[in-house]
Amino acid sequence: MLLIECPWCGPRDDQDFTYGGEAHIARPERPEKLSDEQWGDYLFMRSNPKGTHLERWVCNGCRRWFNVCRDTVTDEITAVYRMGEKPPGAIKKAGRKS
Amino acid sequence: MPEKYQWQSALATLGLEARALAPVAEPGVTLSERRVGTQLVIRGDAAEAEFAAGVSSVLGLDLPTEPKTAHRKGDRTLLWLGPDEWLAVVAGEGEDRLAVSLAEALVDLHHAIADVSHSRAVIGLEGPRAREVLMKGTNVDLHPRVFAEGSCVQAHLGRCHMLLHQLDAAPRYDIYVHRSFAVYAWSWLSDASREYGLSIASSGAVR
Amino acid sequence: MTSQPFRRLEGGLIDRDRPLTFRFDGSTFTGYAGDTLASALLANGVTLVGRSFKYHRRRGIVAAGVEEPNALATLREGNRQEPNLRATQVELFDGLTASSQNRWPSLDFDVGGINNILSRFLPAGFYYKTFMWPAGAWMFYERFIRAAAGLGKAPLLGDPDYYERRHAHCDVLVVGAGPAGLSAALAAGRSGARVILVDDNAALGGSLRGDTATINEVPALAWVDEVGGTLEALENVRILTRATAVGYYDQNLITVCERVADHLARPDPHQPRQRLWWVRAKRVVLATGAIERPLVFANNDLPGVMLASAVRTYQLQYAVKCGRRAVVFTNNDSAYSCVSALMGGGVPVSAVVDTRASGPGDAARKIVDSSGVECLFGHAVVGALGRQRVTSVEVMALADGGSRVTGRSRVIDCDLLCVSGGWNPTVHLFSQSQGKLRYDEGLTSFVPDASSQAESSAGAARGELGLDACLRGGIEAGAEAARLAGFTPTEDVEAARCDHVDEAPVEALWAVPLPARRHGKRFVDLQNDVTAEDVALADREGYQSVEHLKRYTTLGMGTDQGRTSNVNGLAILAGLRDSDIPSVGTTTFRPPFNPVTLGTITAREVGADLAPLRLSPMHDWHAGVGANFVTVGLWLRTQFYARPGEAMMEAINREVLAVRNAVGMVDVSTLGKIEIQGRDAAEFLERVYINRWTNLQVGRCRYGFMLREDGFILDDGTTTRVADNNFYMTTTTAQAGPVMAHLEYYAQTVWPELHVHLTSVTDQWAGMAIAGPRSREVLAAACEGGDVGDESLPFMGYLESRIAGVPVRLFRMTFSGEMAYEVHTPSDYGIRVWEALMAAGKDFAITPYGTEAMSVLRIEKGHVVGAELDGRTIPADFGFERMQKKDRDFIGKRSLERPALAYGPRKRFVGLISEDGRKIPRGAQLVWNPTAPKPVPMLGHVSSTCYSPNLGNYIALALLEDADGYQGKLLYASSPLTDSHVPVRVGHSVFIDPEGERARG
Amino acid sequence: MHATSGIPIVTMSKYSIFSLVRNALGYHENWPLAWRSPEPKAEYDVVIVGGGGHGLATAYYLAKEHGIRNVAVLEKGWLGGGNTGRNTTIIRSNYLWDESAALYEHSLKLYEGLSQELNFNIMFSQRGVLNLAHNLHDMRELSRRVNANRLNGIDSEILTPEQIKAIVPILNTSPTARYPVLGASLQRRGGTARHDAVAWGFARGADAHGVDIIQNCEVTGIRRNGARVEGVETSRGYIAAKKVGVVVAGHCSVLAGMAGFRLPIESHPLQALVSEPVKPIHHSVVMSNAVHVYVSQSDKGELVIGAGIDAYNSYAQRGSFAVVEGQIGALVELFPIFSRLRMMRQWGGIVDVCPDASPIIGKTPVENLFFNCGWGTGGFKATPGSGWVFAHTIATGEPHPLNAPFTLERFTTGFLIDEHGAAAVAH
Repeated sequence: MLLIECPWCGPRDDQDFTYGGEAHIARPERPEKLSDEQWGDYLFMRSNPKGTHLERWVCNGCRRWFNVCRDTVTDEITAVYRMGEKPPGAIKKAGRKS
Repeated sequence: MPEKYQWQSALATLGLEARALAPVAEPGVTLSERRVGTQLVIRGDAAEAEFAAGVSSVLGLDLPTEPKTAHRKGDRTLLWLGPDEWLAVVAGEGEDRLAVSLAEALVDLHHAIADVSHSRAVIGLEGPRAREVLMKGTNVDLHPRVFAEGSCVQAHLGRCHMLLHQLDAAPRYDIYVHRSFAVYAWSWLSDASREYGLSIASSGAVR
Repeated sequence: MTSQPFRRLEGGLIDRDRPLTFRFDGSTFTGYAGDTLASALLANGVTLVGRSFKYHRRRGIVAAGVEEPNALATLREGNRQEPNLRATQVELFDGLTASSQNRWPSLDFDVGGINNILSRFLPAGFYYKTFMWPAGAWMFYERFIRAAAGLGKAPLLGDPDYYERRHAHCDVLVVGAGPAGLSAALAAGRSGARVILVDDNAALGGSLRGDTATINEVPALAWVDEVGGTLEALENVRILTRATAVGYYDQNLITVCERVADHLARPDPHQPRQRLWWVRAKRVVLATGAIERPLVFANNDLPGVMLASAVRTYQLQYAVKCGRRAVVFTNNDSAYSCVSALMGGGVPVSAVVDTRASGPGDAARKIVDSSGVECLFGHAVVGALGRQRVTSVEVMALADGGSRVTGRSRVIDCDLLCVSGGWNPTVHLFSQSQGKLRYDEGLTSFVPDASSQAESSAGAARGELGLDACLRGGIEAGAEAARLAGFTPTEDVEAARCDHVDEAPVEALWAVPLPARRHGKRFVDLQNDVTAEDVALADREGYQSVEHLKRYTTLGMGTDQGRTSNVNGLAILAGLRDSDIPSVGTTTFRPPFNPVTLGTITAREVGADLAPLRLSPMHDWHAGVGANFVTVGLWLRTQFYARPGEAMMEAINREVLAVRNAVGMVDVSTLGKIEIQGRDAAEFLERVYINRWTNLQVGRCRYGFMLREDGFILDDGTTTRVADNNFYMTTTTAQAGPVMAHLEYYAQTVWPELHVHLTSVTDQWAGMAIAGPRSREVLAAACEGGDVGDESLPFMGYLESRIAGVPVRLFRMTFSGEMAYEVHTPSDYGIRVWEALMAAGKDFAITPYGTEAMSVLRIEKGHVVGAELDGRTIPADFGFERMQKKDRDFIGKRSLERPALAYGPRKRFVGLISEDGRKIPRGAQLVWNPTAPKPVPMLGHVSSTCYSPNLGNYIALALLEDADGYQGKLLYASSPLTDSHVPVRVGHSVFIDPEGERARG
Repeated sequence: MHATSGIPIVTMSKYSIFSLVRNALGYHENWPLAWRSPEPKAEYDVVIVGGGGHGLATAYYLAKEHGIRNVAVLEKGWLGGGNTGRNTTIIRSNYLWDESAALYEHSLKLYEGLSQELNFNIMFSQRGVLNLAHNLHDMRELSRRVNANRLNGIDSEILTPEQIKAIVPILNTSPTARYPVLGASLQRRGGTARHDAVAWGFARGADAHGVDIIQNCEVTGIRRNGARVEGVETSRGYIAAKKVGVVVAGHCSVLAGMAGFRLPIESHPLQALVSEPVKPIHHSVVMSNAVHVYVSQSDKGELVIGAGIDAYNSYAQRGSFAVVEGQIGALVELFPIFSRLRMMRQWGGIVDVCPDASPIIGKTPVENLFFNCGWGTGGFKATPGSGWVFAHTIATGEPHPLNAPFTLERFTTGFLIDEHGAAAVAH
């Protein structure tokens, strides 16, 4: 069972958090300008990487959303950072195709 | 209509006053229904000096900015709920005017005040085995080295959500649960306590 | 009642002053406090304890601990019956009843024994090759196979005991309280770290409990007691005995099953039977010891063939002689201490058969030299002889590095054969923690290699088998763990001293070859009856991956998880494939290390506590008048209020008519309520709702739809502008949680720049809807001051007032289609206000109604609920496309423009009226011709259906393709389930007052 | 017995009671290999990536139904080592939507003859699958689904608590239970099969038709020539292929990445466990979606228990113990007598979940590269049907009508096949 460190409440079992999926998927500024393909991509397409994954969780204690960098193979959590912050230097967003 | 209906707490249905009459020898745990008074959720930016000052001017308590801590003076408590969220609990003097005074103090600051006095029921839990009982239902570390007098935390208790506040080293705890879950929380706590000997204390006069 | 013929007169750790009586298979025996069921049975000379899984062969006790494959018994009776317990782990208590398993009619005469005679035709995986004809006959054969399989019987009654969960946190968790574990706990505990020490057994000491060694110049057990005392005295150390660490999960979560009351006939009142500890540890020290391997030779499953270490433990710890005359068969030195234990305990040893031509090391050699036991080096036991149990063994010389046996065979009489094939470190928890294993040629076993979590192994668990190494390794591991957890180990802690014993290395012999032209069963997995020949067959047929071997032969799949068989099987496979063991690999060990009662995993979250029941503030009132309740999500709500002698439908119809013709009141406290505050509150609503909000005036309410980003409806509800920057949102009961989460997500992660604060106030407010033509009069009578007429409280208006002296929020909105109001008041006043309204409504015959009547009223009015908003519908399906803002974005807008949602053939919302007055079946599908050949084309489905007392007919709401095309037409509401196909007329979804005049009054 | 296919078997010694006896007399020393372990050839007409049940079935039907024999199945580990060997083996076809129902029903029909077809006993046991309803909402959804099933010609019925009690006497049907049992749907033709046997049977059958099954061969890259696939890089060298079919539950996003596109899929842990073996006590399959637990009893006597998926992405093949705890709580509530039985072994698999909980079977942005993925928790029951339609799609280059709706494009157009409604994508 994951031990996740809420930036405010500290470490807790994963059952005290809710998962929010892949992080840094910005909602398009002007959705109406997007093609169906682009919009479908935003809605559904995910990198789902085997390895480093940047993801969102919300703490069921303080109810704050934040970002987690976790290895999806080892479940090791290498970083936790707040909404709006950039992932810590070394970490690249995995799986992204341009 | 029977008088008991005129004002009815979430736990009234359990008839706790009657149960409190039966004393238990050397209880490991004592449970009680607590009447804490007015509860307000206060939202705002702790970094704004005026905000912190405004709140403490009304409550006479410093704004706890350290996560999972509470400040308490007499029957006034200010608990940290989140980086921009607090719960003010005030009984007695000034209780009814609290929301208004706060709104005045914080006017033209980005803030929010919500009256949640009826949102949560409060269960008092104390006794030498009180910590053992809680550790059956929550995975938060309550060891005195990390959770002591003045600590508070929001976590799950069994299958419901609680706001836990440690009042002293006895240890004595206040457990805030959402009103509609109060009966569940109470029976969960009393079941979990039987192993250690449970006594039920009177909640004192109905307010 | 027999005496205990095999019990030694003195010695051992049993309490001869506390004799205990117990029953096994109906016979009564006695044992002593401190016995296990196994040691007590052996003391009474009971050697046949079970039948094997597949061939039903006679089996006896092999081991003394968690690795026992054979001695599985059913314990207790009635509602406390529990199957498949290892006799070697069951603490004896007075009155214990146990019975053997997997035999019929009796252990001694078992019909299933026929399988043994037929065993030649039942090789590994035989069932994959037959039972296929005639087609579909498998289920016939399967019945017999199922009946033959399985071990013990499950109880047939509910469990009278209860269980606990206990969360715990510590700096250092030490698993195992043997020499290494005790040393580790001592080093860590002295540093001030929070330490939890867990051990499987009732007392500390582990292997030292059956050992004659001296530590710090005192007997080992004296040292154990001293260290135990020291640890007890440390406030930062918690010791758990009868506690097995069973699961090792991510980030150092270890589950520990504590058997609180299993050693008692029944738990004391309020005492849990078992407690599952969920331990989060900063560091873990695994001091789990090692498990002895058996040797694989013909008939090695005969009762009387036992692990040498077990024989020694029974001899020394339990003062039990496992036989009258022994032979010891080994490939390593450890078994020689068994020789001395046997001789010292009055059991003559006929011979020591050592596969090593060079024999053992000096210490071991001393033992045999002094005792004059015959030693056959470079020899092996090629077969155990005997029918009921071992009566003699056949010994031959080994040749060609153990690849064949040679020379004349010699038969040696004995009724006890002690075998030792080397030792396997107990790496199960380490393996569970995702640590990598390494094969150690010297030890001929797998040992921990790289850790993948904050963990280290110590002592025998890491392959350091010597006592001195265990004591030293334990201290080092404990100190290191404390240091890594942020504590400073004290200087004065140093390893306890004991003599070092020089041992000659173990020499692998994975399976004793069969003499030429001989066949015989050489068991690798005793519990699942897997032989060396089965392993060969799997290899021959291509099941060559270790996992295939396991799955094809069931090797290691038993309740002992292959503790004594995995490595032997693996090595035999490697031999067959001429490859080395590491390249064949090892199987992964999965939790739990030892089987865990389902009850203790569930703990107290059973029955009523499985999930909370949420109660309305007015619950006591409803209960007081005898309401019928129904669960809606976690809530308990009033379904209807039946009067004495009134049937459900009668009550519902009465309640519905009361609302349409006079006035009724329903408890709507369960609606979700959210306060939305801040200067951007209105802008926030614009973005989350499909319709317009910035132009909503203070003191007015508005109905709206909220979509998910994929365009489907998340929820509908009414939101009121209480003040400029303060909105009061209501959601449906079911979606209260999801909507709050949805709004929080967007407020925090998508539009953090907006100044808006959300607070859930669902529990703050009791809510009641008062509906019907007379509702305004009732409200007027109840409200103190302030009129509630059209001017001050128009349709979709909001007003703050007082009822019965307490504050209330009044909303003029309708769900029933009648003139209606919602009254919200702080929850603790709920009953007070409810009763005040009932009193005020007395003269107007106010009628309380429940969810059923509410549902009928809304169906008559064509209002949608969860049945329609099932996560697959969009506003246009209900004719609300006009509500959607054209000029600006909102959540889900772009998705609505995708082909499928914009111009795909969508099912739309319609009303149905029963054509012939028959009930429209629940969940019916709409078809043109119900008797058409299957698959019958389905045009849509009935989402909600009811009897309308106002229309005097059955009506329904449905989603139907080409809805406009079918308007006014006849279709069938088809329910093959109830074999009813009801003709229905398709019409408008609003059955009553389509113009909505009643609501406006 | 393959006369129906019109294609003679290359090599396969028939299994039967007679061959069993014959071999017993030879101490079982003459059994042939169930399948060969050939070295990969330089080129194949079709390369199937993934040696699980779906991949092996695809290869089998390619050879048998379409006569395409120059086929290799590449498995990075051991046959059936993924979800095939980790699932709880439930087979049913009572799905709500026509598209799903048709696909799963086709699969169920194939299962009904599979042991004979493959001459390998997969132990398909049609002991019936019950889906419990615990509240009025469940009952309504159940009725809707069962009615749809029946009109689609799929056997399905709803039982009263009394009828359920008759089939599952040990089920707690007390009206005062926290999750009372108001009713259940029953598909009598549903049941369980031996998961390993399905993989082994298809492997042996495919091998007999000349398919090369290559284990311990991991695909590390997908080589394209412009828009068209031309082969795969593997741990055992490059293998050219005219067509490539990818069936790698738990890794499809990784393979898609190699081919240069993304999928609407997230990989989640799905956990399961077995109890110690006990004598027969539970003869059907009971599922409860409301409390997320399902249970059957294996022929060995173990209770086979499954849970809902873990919420977070993972390739770790293990999940949160809290999920297991919740699942067992529900189980003990439904079956109070299980409280004293013991969990013997728990494990996890990786399930690839689509937003609409329906699979993707068909073409990809890359020519001659086909994907079959996104089965979520429902893959095992679809094994033969999935292989059958995928073989057709690869052989003809066009989807069979049965899998035509299950395109990748539907996530652009919005024509979803939403089997779980309100539980769909949250944001």
